[in-house]
Amino acid sequence: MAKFILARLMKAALILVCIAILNFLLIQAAPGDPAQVMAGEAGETDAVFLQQLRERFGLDQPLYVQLGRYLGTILQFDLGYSYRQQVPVADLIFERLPATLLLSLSAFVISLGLGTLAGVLASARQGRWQDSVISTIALIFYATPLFWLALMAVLLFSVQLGWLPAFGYETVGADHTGLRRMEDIAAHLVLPAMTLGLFFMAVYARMTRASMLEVSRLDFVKTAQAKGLRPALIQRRHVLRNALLPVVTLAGLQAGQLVGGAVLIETVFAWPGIGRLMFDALTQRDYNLLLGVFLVSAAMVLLFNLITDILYRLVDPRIRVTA
Amino acid sequence: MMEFWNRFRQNRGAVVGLLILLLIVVLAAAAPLLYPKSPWSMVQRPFLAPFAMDAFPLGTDPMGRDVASAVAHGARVSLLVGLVSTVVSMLIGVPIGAIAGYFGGRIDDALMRFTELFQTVPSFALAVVLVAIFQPSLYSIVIAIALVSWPPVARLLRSEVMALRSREFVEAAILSGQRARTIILRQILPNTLSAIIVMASMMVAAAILIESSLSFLGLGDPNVMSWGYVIGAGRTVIRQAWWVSFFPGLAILLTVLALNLIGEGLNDAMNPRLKRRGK
Amino acid sequence: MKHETIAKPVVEIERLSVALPDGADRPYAVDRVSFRIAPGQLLCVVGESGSGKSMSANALMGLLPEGVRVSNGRILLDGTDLLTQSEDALHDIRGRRVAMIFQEPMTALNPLMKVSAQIEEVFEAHGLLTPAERRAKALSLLEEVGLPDPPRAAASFPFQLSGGQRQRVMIAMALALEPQVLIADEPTTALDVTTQAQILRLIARLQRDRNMAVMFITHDFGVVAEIADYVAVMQLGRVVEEGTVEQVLFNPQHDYTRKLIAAIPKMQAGMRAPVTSAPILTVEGLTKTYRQGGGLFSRPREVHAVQDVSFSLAKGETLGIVGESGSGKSSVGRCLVRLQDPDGGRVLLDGQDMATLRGEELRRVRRRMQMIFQDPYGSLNPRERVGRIIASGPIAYGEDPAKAMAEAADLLEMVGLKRDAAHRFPHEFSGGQRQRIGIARALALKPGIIIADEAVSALDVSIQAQVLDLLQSLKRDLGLSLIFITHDLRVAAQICDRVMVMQKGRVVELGSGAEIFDAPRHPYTRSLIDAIPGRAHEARMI
Amino acid sequence: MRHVVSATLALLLTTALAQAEATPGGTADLIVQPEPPGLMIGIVTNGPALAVGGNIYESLLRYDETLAPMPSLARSWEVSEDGLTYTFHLQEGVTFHDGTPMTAADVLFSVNDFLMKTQPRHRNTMAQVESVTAPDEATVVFKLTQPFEPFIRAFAYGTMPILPKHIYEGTDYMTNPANDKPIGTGPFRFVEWQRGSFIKLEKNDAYWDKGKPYLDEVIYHVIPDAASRAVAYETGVVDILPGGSVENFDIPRLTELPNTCITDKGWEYYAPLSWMWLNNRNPPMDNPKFRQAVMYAMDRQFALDVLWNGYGKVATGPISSKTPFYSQQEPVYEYDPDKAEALLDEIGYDGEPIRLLPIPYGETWQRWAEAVRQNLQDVGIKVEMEAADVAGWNQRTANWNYDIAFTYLYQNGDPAIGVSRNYITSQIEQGSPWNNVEGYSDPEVDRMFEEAALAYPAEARQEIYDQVQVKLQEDVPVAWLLELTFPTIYNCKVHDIVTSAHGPADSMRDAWIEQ
Repeated sequence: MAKFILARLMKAALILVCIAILNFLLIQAAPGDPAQVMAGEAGETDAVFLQQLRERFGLDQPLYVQLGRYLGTILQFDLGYSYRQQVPVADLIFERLPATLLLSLSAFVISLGLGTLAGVLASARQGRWQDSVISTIALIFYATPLFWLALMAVLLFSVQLGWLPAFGYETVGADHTGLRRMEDIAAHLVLPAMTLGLFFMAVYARMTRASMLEVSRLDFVKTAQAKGLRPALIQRRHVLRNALLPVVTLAGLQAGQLVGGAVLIETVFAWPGIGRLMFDALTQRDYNLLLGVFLVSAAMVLLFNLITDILYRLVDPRIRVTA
Repeated sequence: MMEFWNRFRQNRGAVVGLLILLLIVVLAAAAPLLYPKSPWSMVQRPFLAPFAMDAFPLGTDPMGRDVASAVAHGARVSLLVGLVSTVVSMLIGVPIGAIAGYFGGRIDDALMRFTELFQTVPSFALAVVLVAIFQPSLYSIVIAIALVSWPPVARLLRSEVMALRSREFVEAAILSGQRARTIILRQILPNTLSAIIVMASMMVAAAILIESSLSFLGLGDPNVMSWGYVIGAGRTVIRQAWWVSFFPGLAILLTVLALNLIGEGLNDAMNPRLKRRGK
Repeated sequence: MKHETIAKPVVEIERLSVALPDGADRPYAVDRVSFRIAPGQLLCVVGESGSGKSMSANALMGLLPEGVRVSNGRILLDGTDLLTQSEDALHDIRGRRVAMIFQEPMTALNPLMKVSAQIEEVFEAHGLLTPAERRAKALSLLEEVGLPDPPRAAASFPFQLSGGQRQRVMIAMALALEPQVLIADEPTTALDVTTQAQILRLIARLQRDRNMAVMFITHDFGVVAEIADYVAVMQLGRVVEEGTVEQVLFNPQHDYTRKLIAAIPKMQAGMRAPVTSAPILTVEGLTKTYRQGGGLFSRPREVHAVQDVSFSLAKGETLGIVGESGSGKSSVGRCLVRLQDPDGGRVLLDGQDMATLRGEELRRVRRRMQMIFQDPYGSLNPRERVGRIIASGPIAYGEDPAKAMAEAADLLEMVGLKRDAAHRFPHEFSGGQRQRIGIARALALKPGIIIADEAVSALDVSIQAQVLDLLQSLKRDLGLSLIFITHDLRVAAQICDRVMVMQKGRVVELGSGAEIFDAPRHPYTRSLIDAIPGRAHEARMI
Repeated sequence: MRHVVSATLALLLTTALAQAEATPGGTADLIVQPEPPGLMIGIVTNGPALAVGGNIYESLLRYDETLAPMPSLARSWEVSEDGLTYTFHLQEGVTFHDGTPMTAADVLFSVNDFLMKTQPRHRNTMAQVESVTAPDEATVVFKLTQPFEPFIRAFAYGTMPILPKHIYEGTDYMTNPANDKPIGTGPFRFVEWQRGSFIKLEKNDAYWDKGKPYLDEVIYHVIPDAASRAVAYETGVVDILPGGSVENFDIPRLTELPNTCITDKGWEYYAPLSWMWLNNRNPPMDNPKFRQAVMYAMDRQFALDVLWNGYGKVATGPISSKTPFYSQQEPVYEYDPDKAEALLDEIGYDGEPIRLLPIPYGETWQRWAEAVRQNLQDVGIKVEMEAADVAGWNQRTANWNYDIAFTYLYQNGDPAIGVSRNYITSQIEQGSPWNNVEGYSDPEVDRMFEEAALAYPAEARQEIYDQVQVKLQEDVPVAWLLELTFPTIYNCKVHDIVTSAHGPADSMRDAWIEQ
């Protein structure tokens, strides 16, 4: 197992370096540079000012020098400085990381929990009205634009009903501490986590249902029936465990994607997360910050993939030997 | 073919999906006839509520533009973007997956590492960056959607081709002297068609969603009226004029729903494995 | 060993009909079938695929697939009609009074659960024993079914066991609650012949010891001869003939039964004149090793599939390669035609070494050696028309397409199909017909050598016989050399001039059919031959 | 129209309530949009930085809504008869937030040293200055090389903030750690900045203007989505929506909420004026008749009413009516599509497509570009809309890679500072989106702007500016759109948020909350 993890980590490092290089080059294709953006915002500029900015950011160097320098810094586990904010990129990212992790993991837990539950229910009642209702709802969530759903949720729960805060991570200025603060954050978390979770919930529900039905047709289920096991036990012990294997794979893929993939939800709910940081860095051409966000979210993806694989190896004895 | 249709027909959802999609396609095709004026033209007072005037059943937006016209013309764009970007991602994903699956070994390794690179960066974030970098236009949107959507295609194709590669009819083709290209094109790809079609129908749906999300973030092509654009334009006024984003949102929902229903129907119809029969 | 029993039957099936859903190829899977089994009696239900034999077993178990239902009749277990029992009562009966084992030991066990847990579950399902007792019982059951090292087996996952061991686990599971009735649905079909013999012996022993009623479903008359007390022959959902083994096997009355028995290849090599013509193919020291896995840190696992195999094939000769699964027989065939690249050795085809050729050269030489595959369903591209399937070889070598298509039609006639078959798709044909198409395809390139890899193994016996006849006559007419790879010694005996026996990648014996089958020298060859079911009774079957 | 009336009413109401007694205490919650890159406004001078930084830093003067100077760090000042010497007397007892007293030395350091290195606009202003000296700790004297009437309006906090010498002297200004914890003399002190979330300031107890500020805390919220910002106001999380915080479409709805006030004051100094760059280098924009056609084709009143809720004014020419030296001159361009078509016929416009580049500052601007596109297409000009984000827009305009491009610029209190830069030949230089981007060049205009800048006193300048406006309005180097104003929406319990020509951005020093 240790060998396996080590090998995977080395592969991950290689992928990260490739991503850094590719994205570095990709970003160069964007029109404008951070100096121009900052000069533009200043409302007044001249050649001296631009030159000052570019020198400061090292943008006056040839591209390969810049790339070399960048790779040099990331190989020292440093993400460099944000051009625009003059703060280490790592600080900016790690400042946002807890919020992002909180949001995405809550959404993840909600979607995985409710989704598989709904999927199991639907498959158990296959062809009956419960199945139809769950499948239809899942399909609708699956087809609904996420941001639209988010806006509707704000309209209903915050503006109309006033039950939940509409945006943000916590009530600013309230200076809550301890339990109060946790309650406050939890209240802020409900809407974004739910809306973000709903789509994936639909995905998991559909997948679990399909997988359950598929596994139900396998021979060993018949064996279990022949043993005289009650249907509920067969479902739980034999079908569910096998049916969850593909769900685990998907969950791993999506847990990784959630970290950097919540741009829309973070925007609508003003959630101070990584996704928004990326979007801002992008429009501000804050190259180092953008690359940093990409690297961190890619690292998250790889990390979750690794966790998935480890889980998979724990759950499925076959992998342990053959892989 | 008839048999296929019969099997497809048994899935009620799929038939409903097909009807919805047909309706939307007809709407898209007839848009220039139904609404000959540009959907951008300001034809009535702003914020006209739906059903307030017979000529404007879906009301007008904050600029006094006809929402119904926007929905009709938007259908063209959304369907086009969905379709073209799916085709493009197929054009990337199918060859990569087929080559990786057929030749295996190092070629497979290299291609799959390459695919992984694209899968490691969160896909919507990558789409946002690509569109922003190449500046929003139909081309950049289609390319961006295609670039983030092809890896699953490649993976699907790879696994399908790998499975087919060891099938006896492919080995027979190798023995009968057919070359790799012929074998891939004539023997293998036709057998992956059903999987590709099912995936494609789902991907068109996903592409429409991505396009609308990009527009929501202000990354749409400003020259075309797509559903995503209309929602993006209507979202700031969603409380004064819910209808502006509601109707195109509904249109997206229905289209995506229809495509997914059709995809499922196709999957059932093309996958005889699910047709259970006694021994 | 066979004993007429006068005991009261424990299972009585009376005029049972099982209806198929609308749109199936026939209305009833099982049509007014009746039979009875007494304690200590073994009933073999025999028939070809689609005869309804499995469906009757499933009906008895109350486990019919969805959409399929019993439309008529009674299933009496100790006098109570199972069809009128509640679902709850049935749960109680399953596993406790009626148990079942299946054909595929690979898929019939839950891959994620340890063996012991899967056996213990049987007790749990019926609320018996404490967990510790269950564990102890599971262990003793594993011991009883003859698994080596039962504690280790108990702690294993199914994939860690061999096919035969898994089937033993299935049997242990079925026996856990000492059921009155055991249903065995083709339990040995997926197993090698030596393993099959062991499992058959095991079932027979357990049946005797526990005085169980056994319903044994099989397609193999050899197996029937080996273990049955009583036989029912089914065809298209009906029982066409039933009786004791004596009656049915040795004195069949029904035409269908006679036909089936006649089709069984006889285990007689017969006296053939040795083929003396010059060798067309010479294989020297062929070696193939598979490497699995292996990455940055782990060494790949190696499987020596073919080790130092040498033989030659004369023009017009039929060479049989026999062995159990994993013996390397198929790998030899695939290395010859270079579907796999051998790691060492030479394959001399008319003096040219095929083992090292590449690209265009390989392509040119390879057309002289063609292959017939095992799976009639997998070996034809479902999306190509039959004519095109046959003609694509010649076309690939530059033949004019129109001419190639005409020749394809000729070939179809030659293999006993109609010319217009060329315009149809493979799925419109039966398994036997498809195998004929496969033969036509192999012939299209006018090869000198044909390698038939388990070419008749997937076919029902009656079809099998026809295809073998076809191969024989084609070989004679066209002067072909044939390499016939099979696990079935009867088939090999019937058509091979010489036979090569393989075990674990090595050749253990090579000789004429008569030498191998009548006077085997190697103990492994002997054990293979001894394991063939029904061999002792062969002479008495017509 | 209704909006304008209600706005006027609201204004009256505020004025009336302003008479009430100010009560100390409370927290003001505002929006800052977008999140500023930094708060050290000696280095970062974009709008959001100035909006927050205005509470922390001060300059020598403030300006009232007619742009007349008011005391700030300078208690009083004199300008010599010849207009060459400006003498400022500093307030007494001013300390920086770290307790160090602010003296003339800090002023000299800021003016002569720090800002010369960091701010291009300051470098421009100082081109007119011969020397800056401090005769004593509380006096600063600026000597000019020639009379420069606009100079008195150059002492705003945004252009000349007074920075602490003891912290910056001898360090690298750009990377000084104090930039993250800004220290000024302003009414509020920096407390905390949670990036992506909020910036928190607290009352400066040692503020020199005794009794002020009234508020205990000022919190600027960062909420990136316009709709969410509106919700933030509705749910009471924020009390003040400074101009530009919410989409214009939302303004009418928000103003109808109970207890909501709105003011469009506080934009007099910047006097933002919007126009479209017409790239004079490319045909057919090189033809004045085509440019005039563009002016006639546009329904600017529609844009004002629908997109800007009637706040603002249709621009007549290069100078905003809020800026000194504005005068109403002919020709003015009314919406007249027929005339536009006639002009296009006259020059034989062949339907060659024109690229239109909107400015990526949000919904309203995008909608506006769409409306203009429709206007232009209606008279037969073929338009292709392009899309660019802020960086892309900056690059395209700064490098002249456009046909027609939206923009808006601040006039910064004087045509010599904020207007001439867009029309004179010497300002044609690639790399800046704020100079003569359209490439218009006319020796006479160059001469007039030069003379007008240096003429003294004001009356002499007015005469020349009258002529310049006529000339430019005839030539239409750019297509002027609207004089903009970004109204501030706020809860009526908050008072006195606009007390200068810089509006709420100038600090919350006078604001107070009804208890």
